[in-house]
Amino acid sequence: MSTAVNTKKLTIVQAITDALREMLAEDESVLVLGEDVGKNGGVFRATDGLFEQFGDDRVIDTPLAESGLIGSSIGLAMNGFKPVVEIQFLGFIYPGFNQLITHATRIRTRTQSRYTVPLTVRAPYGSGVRAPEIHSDSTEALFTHIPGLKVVVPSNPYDAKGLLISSIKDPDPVLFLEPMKIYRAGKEDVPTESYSVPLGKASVKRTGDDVSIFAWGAMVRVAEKAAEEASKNGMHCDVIDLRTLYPLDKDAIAESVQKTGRAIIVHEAPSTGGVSNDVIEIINDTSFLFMRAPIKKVTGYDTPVPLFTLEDDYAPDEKKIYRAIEEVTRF
Amino acid sequence: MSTAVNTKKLTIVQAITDALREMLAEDESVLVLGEDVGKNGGVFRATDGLFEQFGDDRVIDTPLAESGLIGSSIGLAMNGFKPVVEIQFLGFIYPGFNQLITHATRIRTRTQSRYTVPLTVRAPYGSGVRAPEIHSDSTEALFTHIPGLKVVVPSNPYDAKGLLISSIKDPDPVLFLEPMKIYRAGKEDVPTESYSVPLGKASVKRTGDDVSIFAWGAMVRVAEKAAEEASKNGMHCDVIDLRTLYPLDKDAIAESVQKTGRAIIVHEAPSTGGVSNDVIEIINDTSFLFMRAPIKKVTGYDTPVPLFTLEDDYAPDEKKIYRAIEEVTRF
Amino acid sequence: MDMNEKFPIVQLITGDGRRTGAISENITIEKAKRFYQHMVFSRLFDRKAVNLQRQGRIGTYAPFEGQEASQIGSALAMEDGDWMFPTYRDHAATAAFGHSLKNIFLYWKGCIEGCVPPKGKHIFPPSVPIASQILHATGTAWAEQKKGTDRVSIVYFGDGATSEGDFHEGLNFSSVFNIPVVFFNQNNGYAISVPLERQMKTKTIAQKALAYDIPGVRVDGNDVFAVYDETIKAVERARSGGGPTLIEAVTWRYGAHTTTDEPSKYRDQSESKRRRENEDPITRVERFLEHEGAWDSNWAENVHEEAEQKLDEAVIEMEKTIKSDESLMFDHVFGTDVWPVQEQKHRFFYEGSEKG
Amino acid sequence: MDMNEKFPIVQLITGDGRRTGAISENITIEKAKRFYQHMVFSRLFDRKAVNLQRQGRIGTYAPFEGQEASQIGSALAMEDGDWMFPTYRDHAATAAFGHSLKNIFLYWKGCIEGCVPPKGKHIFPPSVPIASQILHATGTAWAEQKKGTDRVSIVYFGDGATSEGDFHEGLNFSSVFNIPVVFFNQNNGYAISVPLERQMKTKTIAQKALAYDIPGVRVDGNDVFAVYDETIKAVERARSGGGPTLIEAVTWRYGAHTTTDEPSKYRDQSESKRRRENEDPITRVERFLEHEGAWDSNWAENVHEEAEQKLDEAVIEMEKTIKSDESLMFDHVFGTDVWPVQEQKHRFFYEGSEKG
Ligand SMILES: Cc1ncc(C[n+]2csc(CCOP(=O)(O)OP(=O)(O)O)c2C)c(N)n1
Ligand SMILES: Cc1ncc(C[n+]2csc(CCOP(=O)(O)OP(=O)(O)O)c2C)c(N)n1
Ligand SMILES: [Mg+2]
Ligand SMILES: [Mg+2]
Repeated sequence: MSTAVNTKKLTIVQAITDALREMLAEDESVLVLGEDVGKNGGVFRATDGLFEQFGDDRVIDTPLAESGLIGSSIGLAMNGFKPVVEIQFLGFIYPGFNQLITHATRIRTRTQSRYTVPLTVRAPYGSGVRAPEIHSDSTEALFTHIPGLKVVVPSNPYDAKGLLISSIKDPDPVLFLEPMKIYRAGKEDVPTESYSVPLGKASVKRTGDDVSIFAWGAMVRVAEKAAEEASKNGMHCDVIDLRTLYPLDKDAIAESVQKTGRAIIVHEAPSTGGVSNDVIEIINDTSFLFMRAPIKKVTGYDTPVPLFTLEDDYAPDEKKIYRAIEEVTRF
Repeated sequence: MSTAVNTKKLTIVQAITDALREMLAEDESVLVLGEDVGKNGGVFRATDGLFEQFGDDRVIDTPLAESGLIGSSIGLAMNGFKPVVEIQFLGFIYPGFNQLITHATRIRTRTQSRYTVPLTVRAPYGSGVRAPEIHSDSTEALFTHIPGLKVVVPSNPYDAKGLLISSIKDPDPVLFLEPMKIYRAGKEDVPTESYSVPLGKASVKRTGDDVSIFAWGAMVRVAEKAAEEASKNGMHCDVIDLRTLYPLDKDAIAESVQKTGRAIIVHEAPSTGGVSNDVIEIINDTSFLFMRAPIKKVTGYDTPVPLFTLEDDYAPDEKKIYRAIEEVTRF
Repeated sequence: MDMNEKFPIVQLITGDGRRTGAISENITIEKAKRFYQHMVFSRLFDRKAVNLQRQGRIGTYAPFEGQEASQIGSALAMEDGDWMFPTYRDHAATAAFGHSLKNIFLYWKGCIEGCVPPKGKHIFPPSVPIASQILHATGTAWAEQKKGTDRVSIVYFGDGATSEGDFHEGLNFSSVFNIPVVFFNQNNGYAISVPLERQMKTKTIAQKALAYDIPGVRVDGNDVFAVYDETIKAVERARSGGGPTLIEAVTWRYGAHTTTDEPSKYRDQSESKRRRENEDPITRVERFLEHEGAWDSNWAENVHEEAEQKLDEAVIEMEKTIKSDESLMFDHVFGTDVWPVQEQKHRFFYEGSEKG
Repeated sequence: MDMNEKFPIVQLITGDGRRTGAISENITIEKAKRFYQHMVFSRLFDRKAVNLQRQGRIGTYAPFEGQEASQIGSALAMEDGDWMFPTYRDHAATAAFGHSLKNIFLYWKGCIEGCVPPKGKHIFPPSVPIASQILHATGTAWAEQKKGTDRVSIVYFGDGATSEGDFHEGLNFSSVFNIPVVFFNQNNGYAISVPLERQMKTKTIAQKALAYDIPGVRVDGNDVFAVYDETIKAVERARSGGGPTLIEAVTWRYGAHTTTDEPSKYRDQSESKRRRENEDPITRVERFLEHEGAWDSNWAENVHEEAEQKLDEAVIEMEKTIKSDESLMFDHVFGTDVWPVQEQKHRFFYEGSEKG
């Protein structure tokens, strides 16, 4: 995958900047818009240096209004541009929810593809950085239920760049969620040139015959650690990074559980209505006769994400996942 | 239940008006707010006559702004009132989504119950009345995933009145969804006085040992008809009206599937991320060893609700449900 | 500050068809005839649609009778290549701008094909969530600005729409970026049953332009000349880099909000009668042509006949479609293959009983 | 219309502490001392918080240094029973209005208990989604109006907040229903890095009141007398049935947006230096007292000492809480038992390894 290509060591957030820079350079129709994405380079520095390189015409600070931001970007997208919108935190996307659900995602159907909306909305999400209230939402499930929208979440720098490039090139709206907890969790080799990681394809991070663990974003690493620990005790896990939450990689899910007969899904969002339940549905549909134990979920609770002294209690951790591994194997 | 009480024959929408009238009369703190709820009596006449009876102070036409409507009602609710807000169609609630998800449902937690939001938001939903675009959304699943919010859907006049009274009396925000397709589908005996139907409790509409069918709103009647047909061919179904979508009646679900070993869930919303998947989760959790066949879903598609010439193709119907009954029994 | 004074209602022709004395190069016989033709056509269209609804041949419909001058005067100020964002009540505007009549009818018949404008015409389907289209007009016009063309957007919205956040955000965005868009408000005094006084405290909508430091103008929305004149000015300003304008066209709908609405529930319909007698946009042009000695009743009859014929043809075309093809529901959700949609489509078509 | 002329900046005391000549009964030594005391306290609070953050004893913090006059002048115009809706930057206002210092610190320490105001004080926790609190202030004040009391709401928000739809919807609602609310805008020139010119085309925020036909006023936000005076007027108007007012307090934050922000990325910090020298709200009152012959440096020292002591006590109180009790996460989601939450709580506490 990276044999003959030049690479550099980047964090996730740097890989995102890299993808944006690449796309801005490669395609004149790409625009970056958002609050503080210009001179400031984004509150997480995801757009750092882009304003200086591409100017105010391409990297655009907008007024503080998410409906205005998404709504006017829909107009830009319908008229030849590929806007990449930054929402400062996922918890601030809700004022723009109407524009997403009634317009961005329906315009292709409504106009029978006469107009399309190649719009990418980027948003940091999740807890774990001691952020203030409402800054730590993991509400991906609100978006996977919206017809016409793809939802993508990288868990490492390589995927972050490749998936973001795919998202920007995608002819339809994509919500690109960035796990802020691991924005700077470590550097990895990332090809310097443009490449894409396909949407809709999961990635197998670790293999084992006993249990399938499905996760995304910041939870992938946590799941891997739990799996590592479990393997020491003879419980061997597949760890699968779903990467795209709509559409889910049905084949990868089925293949894994048909091998293991046991599944655990890990996410930070509240349990009820979580994307975990879409995975359960797929397992029910494809692999009913293979299952040897009830599927387990390790998720956030049906409560608002707490303020940060409790955020680690709220989020799944190695111990909780380990315990689920024990439970499903002992069933 | 209705032995010694006076009753009158009411449609669902009349039962709703009745509940509102009752609550306005009984409790001075109850207010009705919305677009066209005053003189006009609501676009579906759900508030008919209330303006005349209770006046502009209690039955309030507001400017056309859902965020303003929900947001200011939050303020009213925090300061002693019990606002009952009408959103004209569920598809128009999205501009107020931010107020619902970041405030109405979090204020109790945020203020550790110092302030509470006893707010009821009513909205007609679903297809089947040849309404224009965006008027036919069934996006209940977007709301069941919001911590702090209850979601209620009646399927008949008796429940409509009793559940709405419970919702208004509930100390927390409730989204009360009204299946507009059956707003006037027939009259039933409804007690003239005030009574309540508890939130969180399903209702068994029909019993059978072979298959459990779960539905709500306008789909209950459709499921019952399919079950009737199936029973003629020896396939006997429980039909369970879930009535409250958050929190679901776990015990009723478990009890039924532990008897039948087979389940079908019916809803109008898109398949992926639908409330159906929460039911599947509960079955997985409670009844894994009882299940004899994969659970089947009969739902809308992962597409925007089509304009009305196709709305009957989109929605579940008797045939589709019948076919699912055959499939699960033949598995 | 008296806003009624600051934003006087611009009128070129009085209710009984006389020149007010205001000077404009647009008050010509030729233009009057063109306006008349379009307005008559629109009114007949509207009545046809209401009838079709009554007969169950289309679904719920939102009539615009009384608002023809606002829509025709503004639509004719636009040029090919410009963008138009209508509401559900703006078919006079979209038809005048070149929309397919068949498709407008199909839309109300519940067929998604009706949303598609003729090739090359940038006409967006009616935006149902109130005010949300204001941002799309802002965005498409911003795109034109970025491309360096002189194309502009016009967006229609009602008095009720001014209460939504999107109205505010759209006007603010466009003012900040100096975007070439014309915000065309039809103040018909009601949002369904809610009268203007319950919608806003201000007496004018035009004054809301002051909150964005953009030009605001109030125009007699039943005077097609005045509407045309002011829209031309706003369009020219936008084309030449002068940014957005808010136009308030003060008008009235004679009939119901939609065919499911009963206006007598909330207003005295005698006001509609009075207005029809004194301020009707079509009668006004008729009288104007009379005063100018240019009225030709044969010509007028012809106008009506041609309109009826065109409408009948469109209805015949529309009725060839009984319902949309079911595949349309699935085929335009994504531009790429996405398995849940593909599988669902497959099940719908190939697994017998799914298909009704 | 020149809005700078129409909405001149009201000033009672100049930057160097001299009377402008404007007449007000509120320019008294007694008031000056009270203002001074609160502003000094606030500034020390703010600096303490920034230090605590640097030492990792609290989380991200949003400093307000430079904005003390706006917050103190307005907060002291309110009375017990009134409602206050702050942003994350308004702790001078909430503290002056009677909030618990310990709780303000706890909030920033990531403890939900910090959101709870003292009994009987209607102080809402900082609203994080920008502008959304404007509607809550509207609603609570509407409730007071309905109850027939003379209580009012005051809501704080920044220049950036004026771009959100909720700003518009809140001002419109309150104007239509004549709701007793004071919309208190602190225009500090920036929304994080975005300067006012990118936020709006207008030169003033006060003029946005014209879109709602309500009074709008611009005040020197570093002149505590002027802020107090104008807020009193707005509050009185609201109490006596005169409806809402929009106040624009023109001010400046000296420091970063929050402790994670680096202002040199987007602005020249020498402007902050200049303003601190010429327009500081605290120095201004100091100079005023000097000019009036009422400056007492012992007293001032005392003010500082008392403030430090109170702050130290609050910090000690705050630090008794290491983290919130885990049950707080579950116990206030609903007022009734709801099984998913109950079960999850049970699992968390009683099934060993769930609890970290
Ligand atoms: C967001 C949203 N809320 C509510 C509605 C329901 N609705 C449809 S038309 C209408 C009134 C619109 O009034 P106005 O803007 O004055 O336009 P008019 O109908 O008078 O042309 C309402 C409330 C809607 N379509 N969208
Ligand atoms: C809806 C929403 N969008 C974005 C943010 C992120 N954010 C926090 S503060 C801020 C700037 C606010 O500026 P302003 O209103 O001027 O207030 P100030 O911080 O200057 O006091 C932004 C964009 C948010 N909190 N809420
Ligand atoms: Mg109107
Ligand atoms: Mg600011």
